[in-house]
Parts: sequence; structure tokens; C-alpha cells
Amino acid sequence: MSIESREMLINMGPQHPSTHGVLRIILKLNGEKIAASEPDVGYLHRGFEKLAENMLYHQFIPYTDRLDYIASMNNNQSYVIAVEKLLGIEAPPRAQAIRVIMSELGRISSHLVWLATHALDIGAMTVFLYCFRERETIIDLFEETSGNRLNYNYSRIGGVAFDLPEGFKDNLRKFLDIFPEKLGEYHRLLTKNRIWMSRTKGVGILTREQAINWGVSGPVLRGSGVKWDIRKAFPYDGYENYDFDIPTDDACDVYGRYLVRMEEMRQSRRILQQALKHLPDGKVILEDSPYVSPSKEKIMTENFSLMKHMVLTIKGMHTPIATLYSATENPKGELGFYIVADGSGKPYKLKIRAPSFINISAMPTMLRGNYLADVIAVIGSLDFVFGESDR
Amino acid sequence: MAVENAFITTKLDKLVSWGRRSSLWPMTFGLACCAIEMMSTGASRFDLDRFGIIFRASPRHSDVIIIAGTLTKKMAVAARKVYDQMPNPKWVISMGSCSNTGGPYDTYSVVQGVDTIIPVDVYVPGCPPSPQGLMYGILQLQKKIKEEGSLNA
Amino acid sequence: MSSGILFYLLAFLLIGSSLMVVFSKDIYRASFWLIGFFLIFAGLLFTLHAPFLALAEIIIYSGAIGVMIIFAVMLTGKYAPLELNGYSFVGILIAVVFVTELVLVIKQVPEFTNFAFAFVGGSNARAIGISLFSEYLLPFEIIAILLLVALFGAVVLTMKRGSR
Amino acid sequence: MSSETIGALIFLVKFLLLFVVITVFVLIATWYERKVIGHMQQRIGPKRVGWHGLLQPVADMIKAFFKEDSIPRGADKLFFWAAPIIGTVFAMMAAVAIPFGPPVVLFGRVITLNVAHLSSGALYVLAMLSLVSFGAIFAGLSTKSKYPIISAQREVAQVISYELILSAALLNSVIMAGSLDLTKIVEAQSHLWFIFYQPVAFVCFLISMFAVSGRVPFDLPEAENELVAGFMTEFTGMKFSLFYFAQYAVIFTVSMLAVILFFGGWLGPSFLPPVVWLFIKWAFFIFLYTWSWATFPRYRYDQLMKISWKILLPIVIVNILWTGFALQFGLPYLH
Amino acid sequence: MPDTGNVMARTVEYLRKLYPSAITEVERLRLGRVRRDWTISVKQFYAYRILKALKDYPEGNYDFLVFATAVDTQKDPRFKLVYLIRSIKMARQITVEVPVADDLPVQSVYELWHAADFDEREIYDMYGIVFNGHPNFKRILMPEDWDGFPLRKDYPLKGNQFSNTYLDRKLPKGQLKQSKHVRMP
Amino acid sequence: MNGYAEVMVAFLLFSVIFAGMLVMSKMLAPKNPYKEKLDLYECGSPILKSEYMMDIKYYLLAIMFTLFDIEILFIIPWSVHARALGTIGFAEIVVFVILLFAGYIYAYLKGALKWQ
Amino acid sequence: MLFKDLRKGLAVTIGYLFRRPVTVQYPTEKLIPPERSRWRHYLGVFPEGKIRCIDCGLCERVCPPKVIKIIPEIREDGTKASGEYEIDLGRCMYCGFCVEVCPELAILMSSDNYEFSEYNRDRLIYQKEALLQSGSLSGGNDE
Amino acid sequence: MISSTYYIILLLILLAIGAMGVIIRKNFIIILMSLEIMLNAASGLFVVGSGITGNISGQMFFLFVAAVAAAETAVGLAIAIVIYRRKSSVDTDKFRSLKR
Repeated sequence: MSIESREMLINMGPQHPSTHGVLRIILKLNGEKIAASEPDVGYLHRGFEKLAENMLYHQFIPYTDRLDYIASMNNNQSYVIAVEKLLGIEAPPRAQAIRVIMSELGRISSHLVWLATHALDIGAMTVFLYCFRERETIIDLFEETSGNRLNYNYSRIGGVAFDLPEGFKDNLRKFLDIFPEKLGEYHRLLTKNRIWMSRTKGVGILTREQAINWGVSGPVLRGSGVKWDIRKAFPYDGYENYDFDIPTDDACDVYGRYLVRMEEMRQSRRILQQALKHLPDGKVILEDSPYVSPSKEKIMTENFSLMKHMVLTIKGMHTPIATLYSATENPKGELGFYIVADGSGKPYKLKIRAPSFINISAMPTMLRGNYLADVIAVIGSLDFVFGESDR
Repeated sequence: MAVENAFITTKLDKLVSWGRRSSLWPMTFGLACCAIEMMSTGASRFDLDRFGIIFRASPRHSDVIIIAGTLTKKMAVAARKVYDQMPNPKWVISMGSCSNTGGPYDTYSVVQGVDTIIPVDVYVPGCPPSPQGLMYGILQLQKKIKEEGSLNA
Repeated sequence: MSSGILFYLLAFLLIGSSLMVVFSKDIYRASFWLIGFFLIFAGLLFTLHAPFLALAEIIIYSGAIGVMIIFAVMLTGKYAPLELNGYSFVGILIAVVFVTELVLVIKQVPEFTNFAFAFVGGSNARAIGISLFSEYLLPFEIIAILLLVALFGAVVLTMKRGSR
Repeated sequence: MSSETIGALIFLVKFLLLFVVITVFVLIATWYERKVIGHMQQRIGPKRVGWHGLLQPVADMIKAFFKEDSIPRGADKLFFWAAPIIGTVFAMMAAVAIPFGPPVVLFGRVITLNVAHLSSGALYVLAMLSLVSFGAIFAGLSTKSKYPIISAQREVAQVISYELILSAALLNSVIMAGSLDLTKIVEAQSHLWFIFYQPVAFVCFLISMFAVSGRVPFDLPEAENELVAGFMTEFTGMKFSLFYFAQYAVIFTVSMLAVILFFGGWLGPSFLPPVVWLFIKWAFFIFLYTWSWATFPRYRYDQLMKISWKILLPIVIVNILWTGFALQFGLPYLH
Repeated sequence: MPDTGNVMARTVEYLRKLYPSAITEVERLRLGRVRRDWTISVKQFYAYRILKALKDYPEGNYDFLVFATAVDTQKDPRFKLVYLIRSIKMARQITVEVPVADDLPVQSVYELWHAADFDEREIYDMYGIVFNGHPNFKRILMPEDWDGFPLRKDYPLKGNQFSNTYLDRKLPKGQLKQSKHVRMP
Repeated sequence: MNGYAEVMVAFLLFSVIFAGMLVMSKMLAPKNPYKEKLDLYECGSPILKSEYMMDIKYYLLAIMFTLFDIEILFIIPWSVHARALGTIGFAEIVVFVILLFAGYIYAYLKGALKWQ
Repeated sequence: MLFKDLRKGLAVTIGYLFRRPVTVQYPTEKLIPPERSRWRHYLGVFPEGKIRCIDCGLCERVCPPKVIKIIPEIREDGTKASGEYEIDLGRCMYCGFCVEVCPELAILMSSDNYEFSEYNRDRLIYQKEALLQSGSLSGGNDE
Repeated sequence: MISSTYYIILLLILLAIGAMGVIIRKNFIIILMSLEIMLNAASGLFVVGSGITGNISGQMFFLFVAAVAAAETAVGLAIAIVIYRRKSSVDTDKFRSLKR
């Protein structure tokens, strides 16, 4: 522009329909172009890490639900795996398979919410409702398995809380059968739509080098063309036994991330099908481990089990004195737990490596030079959740 | 004359009260987990539009604010400000444990109950409440509006 | 009778709004009143039985020029201080003298009341069309060139340096 | 009774009829839109207020009427009051010239089925539509709030871009009919609707129709997810409702205009009265609005400008020249 | 997949060669089955250089900062900074621990990994460790006027008093519906 | 009557109706203004003081709009009479349009219509 | 063809116009939550009507948000009897740990009682009497 | 009945008000606005004259004046904006010369 124009500061959020909760971005606008931006997070800082230091290991499980509340199952699993690694135990195969099923369902459900809100922000209102319609099916599966619609509290140290309910497999199979058709609907509504393409292509560019340097993870990293997935790099819960691809896109823009996530949903369906096919039988929780409470029947009948149960419930378990970092591939990216254990029943320190938190920090880079309307497209494509980001 | 007047007033009162409770426009104030359930409630399966409820983004257009999620001390100022900016009459629904009492987060950064900041009309318990629970809460609010009368709001 | 009321109403509004334009401190308000002025002026043209011109007034003046002025105000500033000094009172005086003189001259002009006659060719737009493409061919093309030059000028002025 | 008094009475009746028709349309349209879009999204839409939610708009209106009217500090009170009135009044004024049917003869008088029969009706409707946007502009400028100002600026830019296309597309029909009188334009289509002569102009008209009334995919000025509620952000209660009223009134008028210009207005087989034909064709456009709202995302404003200035404007201007050419040299394309 | 130990050992060897006295401790605890990353403790003086050397490690850059955090050890020196760095190319990660004192500013690694942007601000916010050379250094999660550093061990869980003039203001008259005390039928 | 008197009366009536609605609403609705309620809305954040500056390209658009609007206004007299005005009139219009299009192309080349 | 991308989307939306909505019309028809759903708590009783709770305090200890309060009543003969039992449902996070750890099946969660909104926060603190009823306290809505 | 004299007097008053604005105001944009008022009043006189003489030419001139006014406003406002960007003021006192 020939004549220098002055800049305007504008608040976007914390109460704004498209900041996905409580993000506040301070935008410096030049006309409608963004000269600079500064994300301001922390509006949902609830003190998780402090809480964890004051809590027994198993008591913290329901709190992890509330980290990334769109994919609670994945958080559960991630935390429980971290603790299991710390203790040196491993869940029985059936429990691992169930966790994989749950976390992949969680991934689909999370991506559905992402697509819903992303599309709604860009103005495609119907996609929002269609996605939530499909999500309800997944929620039903979760609810009949774990007993809650959103914060499941399903994984346990050494397994999962309950076995799959009757009819779960059929319901899941039914869902997997109709899902590609629904996915096709979203594709027809958005993927080739000229408005959608013009709104997302070339917007919010984060190059490969920038992506790595900013430490983004998950679909954002893969949308920048880096083939990185914890499920492949550091497999957990038997992910090495499943056959799936890691979608990447070299466009490095919002559209690329969109395609990556859409493809991820398809890959999740593939994993689910395999998991369903090879679901092993057996126990869903370790029974004779010193770290796991006995089953209810045993507690109610055997005195020794009752004693063990009471000790574990009240005092918690003895952990080795060690530090450990364990990460899983969450729908949002790499969710890691860094635990410093001092041998007592409570973690000495628990650091949560929240993918959203790091992804948000890359936002100013993506926004520079884009338009005001692109802010929401970029926010949508980053797909962050504040429960996790602010902890 | 006075009787007639009173009659008209009560009629009008009823009409206005009916209008207000039939068209409760909540503002989008999703904070945490409950926001997702709030969105689900608005989506196809439960469809808040049946009650005439559509979400508005601006506080100036909304009648009820659903505090859905944990209210932290940093956010409290914004919540209060947004509540202040809503025109009368206005109502508040506190959705979920976190906003009812602070919920499981009895920590340094969380407001222990929205009602320490703004007056709450209906508390919907649950963590998060199911969509049907939220709808029940909304029905309770409608009942309250009906009983409250309207012209003195 | 009724047309008399209409005229006085329009006259009152015209003078009022033009005074508001001239004496307002806020340019947004001034542009608001200016657009109002244009609209009322269109009403005046209706009473003069020139509907096409009235619509042209609305489209060109209110629509286009009004928008340009609002943009210009958005691009510059909002407030325009209104300082009245001796110099400006001279201005007002000149204006008043000007009006009285002209009014005195006007006395000589014959009065005419019947504006509601048809021009050759029926409707207003049609009459203008016929005239435009016979008598006023040259001015018509000159207008085109004028507009072209205005566009050149505006582009040159606002996009001068380093547009690439 | 003198002839003038009767004329005034007829005018009043027509005026009130128009007012009622548009008000009812606005009320029904909000209900209908929510209902249809609801079903497109596999949900129900308003259901519990009145029969199938039919009283929903009424409840909304009553609520808005009895809602506190707050004017933010530092706002320009004049603009704040004037803006909704400007928007609504001019939206209604545009509808004044729309004929709803051929003139009828009643009590020995020829009564035109529009409130004011104008010889330059098409131009008049255009002029009024261009004024509607001033409501939004002054609403945006009325406060120092930032979102409304951005919205006002978008509104101006959008309206000036698409007003042009709208008028140029309209001009094609005018050239074909040789008149600015909307009734005559309809009559000129008696043997073939103009849509068949002017498909390109119609597409341009359709696109700019959506843009002028500010609906998806061109609803940038009030893009809820970017600008909260655009220029309406600071308006409460009744004032806010008036903006909605204005928007639907514009939709009403523009759809009518599209029918009149390209779809032969009230022309149709005689087993139905002309007015019914008009409204049937018009309802199609209303449905189109809802349908596109349910389906499309929204454009970014620079893309909007690009479409208007770089694609549609040359097309539509060339189309005018082509129409004139075809008319002069009687190509088989015409008649 | 190449043997884990060798790559890590080579990395540590490389660092030792560069800065002989920097690394105080190397820990390769194997917990459970799947732990593959090593932990090295580094003197604060060398911390930035070691991290830079790791980023430029020739065999495969450690170009991905997974996270940075601090631990309140309640010993002397009080804090321990923890950087977890990963090489995407080699799929290896290494933890660098830096003991730091309460009151000494630390060199920011923002220039090496922009990912440290938020993490370092969070460390400051939660522990009060100050970083030098950070472009936008201020509190991130807590309000700017917050008193104290919540994750320090001596900070109570329920926090200290927090007051805000905007919130402490009484609701205007006719506003408070007293919902706390009135029992609706 | 050529219809425009009706238009003006309708204008007055509409203004009265809608202004009356607003005034009625203002009178009947509850009132409770206080300082914080009247603050400008800015997503609940403290207001950042700065003035909005627009891109100058909008102004160029407005100019181009004006010119093309005038063009269309000048085409209208021809359009209602196109057949009668014959080839000469058409040629005139063509020249007129081409002249303005030259300006359009100039602005296009100058980058007035470029947004990126 | 022209606008193929747009027409594809339009076909999807109009296709749904004539399909059955998936909506559950709440007050008149309700979605029954599955058996495992965790909603309002209630206390388990023996068939003869005696409360199962033995005041062992496990649920009090395990509860992450610490919403359960038990004050045991010591009888004159020294034996413990079921004393006061209080749950703050306004703070509860419905994780189900209390049910899971209870060795006596004394505290349970109802699977379908999610309708317990209140006008008053204090009423969400459920005492023993309320916890013994498994039905709704505030009474369902009118419809 | 309202005769042409009334119209002419009204338009003259408007012309004078416009002239007054041009003289007393210092803000460039307001001056332009006043100029618009003057142009309107003047071209209105043409229309009245056209009515009196029964010749359409007066109306033609209204159209031409409108076009000229538009061109003038476009360039004038562009100048105002350019000057504002340079001197951050549109006060005529402050830009006696167009030079820097």
C-alpha cells in the first residue's frame, strides 16, 4: 500500500463465538489485514498440575478427562499409560485393544467436533449439525460403555474399568458401516466447494521448518508435511500391530490440515475395523498386580483383598523414585505426561505437555499478513481445546 | 376502571411473560466441557430450537446467559462484563458443577461458584449435565419466569 | 393546497438539513445530513415533475457521492472544529446580501405554476433519451471522458507511490 | 366523495395491505426459515410455541418489544435512533413500487396493484435498495465499537459492488422491454420470459441479489463468527429486530424483482389468478435463500470484491452491449 | 530400528567432547519396557551451549522441543529446568536437566526453538524463574496482576486472596435476584 | 398524480410507524442503565483504545462505483428507447462504455483491484 | 457443467429435507440413558430397609473433589451406626469412584435421574433423607 | 398554488447556505459538502427553468452537472485524503500549498 496506514488494536475473545472457548487474541489490524497478533491464553487455567501434586495417582484419572474434554478417552489412556510405564506394568491385551478402540473412536469424535466448529466458523452451518449428529452415535457408544457422555473416567491403572457392554460390537460395526457415507457427505459439502477452497487454500501457512521449530504436533504438524505420529514412532497399547497410514499434506495451509484430518478419520475407521476383528478375549484389568485394586466380588468376600483395596484407596501405591515422560498421539497432537515420582502415593510433579498450548503459540506466525476473516479459519484449523491448553 | 386496568395489566403481563419465556435467547458463553454439551443440546439430536432458543453471540441480543464450564478468576471479569452488558430482563443459568460451586477445582485460580460474581437463577448439576438435564433446567427457568411475572422485571 | 404544504415542508427540511451540514462539528453527522439533504432534494424534484432526475439525484448523489464522502471521513478524521471569527461573519453577511439581491432580481421573472406538462416523447426518461442522443451527443461523450479523467486522477492520487 | 378522496382511500388501503403483507411475510419467513433449515439438518426447528412453533416469531417480537433499550456510552444518539428506522423505511419503500399483478378495474376505476404506480419503477426500486445500506452504515458508525465499524465498512463495500451488478443486470430486462415501468416489463414477457433471452444477466442478478440482501454466502457484514453480530452488535430489543425486519423486507422486494424481471411476473396459465402465480415463483426464490444458507460457507470480503469487480462487472457490461447489438441488428437470438 | 543406546551414547559423547565439564550426570533409567530416552544433567553455565549443540547435532538435529518445564526440588539449588528435545529424523529424544537457583536469570532458548515461547512464559508464571532474551516475557496463564507463583511447593493449593475492583463492585440495585436465599416453590 | 406523491406520503407514514414502534418500546420496556452496562462491547475484554483506519482501496472502489453508476444512469435513457434510437444511439453507447472501460482497465492495471 | 461443486452440496442438504429428523423431543419423549450412566447418587438399602452403609469412609477418602461428608454416630454401646451422610451434588464430578470403591454396595448412582436442577445452590447438598429416595426431589416438569 | 418564484427563492437560499459553508468552514470535506449543496441548488434552478421554458435542456444540464459533481467530488476527496495522510489534518488553513 502506498500510503502508510495506522493500525487498530482489536480484541477477539475471550467471549467470542469463534474462539472455541476462551482464547483472547489481540489483533493489530491494518485495514482488515493483520499486522501482528498476540494470543492471550489462561482464561481456563484451573490448576491441574497443582491439583495432581495433591492427589493420589488414581484419583487424578477423572481430572484427565477434563483436559481435552472433546477426546476424554484419549487423555485417560495417555495418563494411565504414563503411570503404567512408571510402575512397569502393562495392561492385559484385551484392555489394550479396548483402549485402542476407545481412543480411535475418541479421535473420530474429536475430529467431528473440529470439522463442525471449523465449518460453522467459516459459515457452513449445516455441517456443524451433521457432524454433531454422527458424534451422538459415538457418544452413545461411549455412554453405554463407560457411563458418561463426555467425561468417561474409563481407563484404570492396569486396564479399563469395565468390559465392553453387550451389543457394543454390533453397534460399533453399524457405525463403521454408515460412517464412510457420512464422511462422503462432508466431502461433498466442503472439499470441492469453491467457497470453501477459496477460504482455506493459501491461508495460515506454516512451513515445514516453522512447524518443527514452533514445536507443533498432531495434524498441524502433519499438515505441514512432516510425517510424524507417536503411534508409529513410539508405539503404545499395541499400535504396532495395526495397519494404518499417516496422512500428510505439503500445502502447509488450512486446507492441507483439513485434508489431513479428514483422512485421519478414515484411517481411524481402518484401525477400528482391525481392532474389532482381532479383539482378544480375557481380563480387562490386571488382577494380581500390587498396584491394582481387586475386583468387587473379591473385596466383598475376601478379607485380604479388602485390606489391599483399602490401603490402595487411602494411601495409594508405592512408586519407584524416577522421572518419566510418556506421550500418546491425541487428536490434537502429542499429549505427554512428565511425572516426577518420589515414591509416595502422590506425584511429586506432573507436567502435562499439552498439544494445544504449543499449537496456539504458532498462531501469530500463521496469521501475519492474512485477513481478519482468516483468523477464524486458522483457529479452526488449529483445533485447540482450552481445558488442555490452559490446564 | 381500576379493576379493568388491573385486568388489562394482568393480561399484558401474561402475554409479555409468555413472550419472554418462549423466546429465550442464550448467549454463547461456553467455557469448558459443558460448552460441548451445550453445543450438543443445540444440535440435531436435542435441538434447542424447538423451544425457540437460538444462540446469539452478542450480549445485547440475549436474554439468558448459560455459564457452561469452569469460571476462572481471569475469566470472571469478562463474565461479569458480558453479564453487565445484557439488557434487562436477563437470567443466568449455571451449568455444571464447575460453575455451580467451583466443582472439582478447589484451587487457587477457580471461582468457587458463579453466584459469587453474578446472580444465578437456575443451577443445573452434572459434570457435565446431559443435554436433557440442561433442557430440564431451561424448562425450570421458564417456569420461574412464568411465576415471576414480567412487568416489574 | 396539499402541494403547498408539501412544498413548505420540503423547503423547511432542505434549509434545515443544509444548515446542519454547514454548521455541524462532526463530519459523520454532516454526511448524514447531506444525504438527507439529497433525499429531500429528490422530493423537491418530484414536485417539479422530473422523476427521472429525482431518481438520478438519489442514485448519484445519495448513493454514490454519499458513500464516497463517508469513506473519505472514515479515511480521515471525525471531528471538524467549528470556529466562527470575524472573517466567517463576513462570509455569512456576503451570503445574506447575495440572497437578497438575487431575490430582488427574481421579482422580474414571470411566475409559472404548471410544472405538470409532458415533454416530447412521453415519459421523463424517454424525453431525456431522445434529447441526449440528438442535441447533446457531444456533451454526452465529453462526460464520458470527464469521468475517465476523474478516475485517472483519483487512481494517480491515491495509489501514487510503491503500489507494487 | 370526490375522486381525490377515493384515490386517497384506495391508497391507504393499498398501503396498509402492503404493510400487513410484508409484516406477515417477515414473521412467517423467520418461522419458515428456521423450520426448513431445521429439517435440512435433520432436526425439527421451532415446535413448542404455538402449533408447530408458528407463534415463535410472535413471541420473539413481543420479547424484543419489551426488552430494555440501552444505548452505549459515547454513542451517537442520532445515528443510534435513525439507523434502524432508515434501514426499515427504505426497505419498505422499495416494496412500494412493486406491482403484485396487472391493473384491475374496480368500481369503474383502474386500480394498479402497487401502492404507487411509477413510470420509472425499476429505477426507483434500485434507488431505494441502495439507500437501505445506509441503515447498516450509520448503525456501524453510531458507536466507537470496533466490530460494528468494520462491519459498516464491509457493508458499504459490498453494497456498492453489487448494487452496480444488480442495476446492470436489471438494465438488460429494461432494454428488452423498452420501459422502466415494472408492469410493462412483465407485459413484454407475455410470449417468452426474459430468463430465456438473458440467462447470463439472470445469474448475475441472482448473485448480486444474495449480496445486496446480505445473505449466505455473502453475509459478511453480519458474519457472526467473525464480527460477533456486525453492525447490530450494540443494538438491543426493538432496534435489533428492525434490522431483521429490514433484511427480510429487502429479501421480499428483491425476490419479487427477480420474478418480475426474468420470470414473467404474474404471467402464467389462467387457472390460477395472476397474484398466485407471482407468489409461487417468488416462493421459489425465498426457498433458494434458505437453501443456500443451509449449504454454503461464506466468502471472504476480498474474494467478494474480486467476484464483483473482476468477473461479474465486465460480463454484465458486455452483456448490455450484446443485448443492444442484438436488438439493433435483430439477430435470431431475439424474437 | 537401530539400537537405542548407541545413538544416545554417541550424542552424549559428542557433547562431552565439545564441553568436557558441562555434563554432570547421565541417567538412563529403564522403567517398564519402552523407555528409550536418556537424561543428562547440565551445569547452568553451559546449558544454552549444550542445547545449541544438540540442535545442531550433525547426525540428526534435535530440532523439536517437546516441552520445557521446571521442578521445584525444595533443595539447593531450588529449581531444576527440564528440556525434552527430540530429533524427528532419528525418532530419539533426550532430556536435559539444568539445576538453577531461585534468583538467577536464565538464558532463553526462544532463538533455538520458538516452541519455548509459551513454555518459558509458563515457567515464569508458575515458578518465577526469569528468562533473558525472550521477546515477550510476561505472565501467561495467570492474570498479570497475580501475586505469587502457584506451582512452587510453598504455595497453598487454594491460593492467596485475589481481589479485583471490577468484581468486588456490588451489583446495582434491582439487579440482584437473591437467588441464594429465596426458595422458589 | 404521477405516483410520486404517494411515494412521499408512504415515506412519511412508514417513518412514523417505525419511529413510533421504537418510541413505544422505549417507553414500555424496563430501564436499568448503569455504567458498566453502557460500556462498549469488546468480547468481555478491557477496551483497547485505538482508531479504526480503513484501507484506501475502498475509496477507489467507491470512486469506480460512482463512475459506473453514472454510466448506467446515462445508459438508461438509451435503454428505454433503444430500438428507436437506432444504430447511431447504439454506437454512441458503445463509445461511451468503451471510454469508461478504459478507465476500468487502467485501474485494473494500476492494481486498484488487487487485494493481496 | 456449471457450478458442479455447489450443486453437489445443494443436493446433500435438500436430500435431508424429506428425511425423518433424528431429534428426541425431550419433555414429551425422553432418551433413556444406558444402565451404566452415572447420575444422581442414592444410598443402598437392604431388602428389609436398613441402610447398607457402615461408615467406613472409603468413599470420603477416594472422592477427588471431596464432596462426601460422613459423620459417624457412635452408639452408647460403642458400636458405630450410620450417622450423617452428605453429598454436595453441586460440586460432585460424577466420576463414580465412590460407587467403585464401596465394599458394601452402599452408595449407588441412578442411571436415569438427571433432572435435578435447582433454583438454589444449597438445595444441591443432599442429606441422607434425600439420598434414600431414588426418585426426583424437585418433581419433574409439568409436561 | 406554488409558483416558480417560490422554488427559485428556496434554491437561492440553499445556494447561499452552501456558499456560506464554503466560506466559513475550514474542513476540506465539509467545504466539499457545501459545494455539493451549491451544485444541487444551481442545477435545481436549471430544472425550474426547464419547466418555465418547456424545454428539456434544463433537465439535461441537471444530469451533466450531476456527472461533473461526481467527478469533482471523487478527485476532491482523493486530494483531501492524500493531504490528510501527509499532514494528518484536512484543515484548509494548514495546506496553503500542495507542496510538502
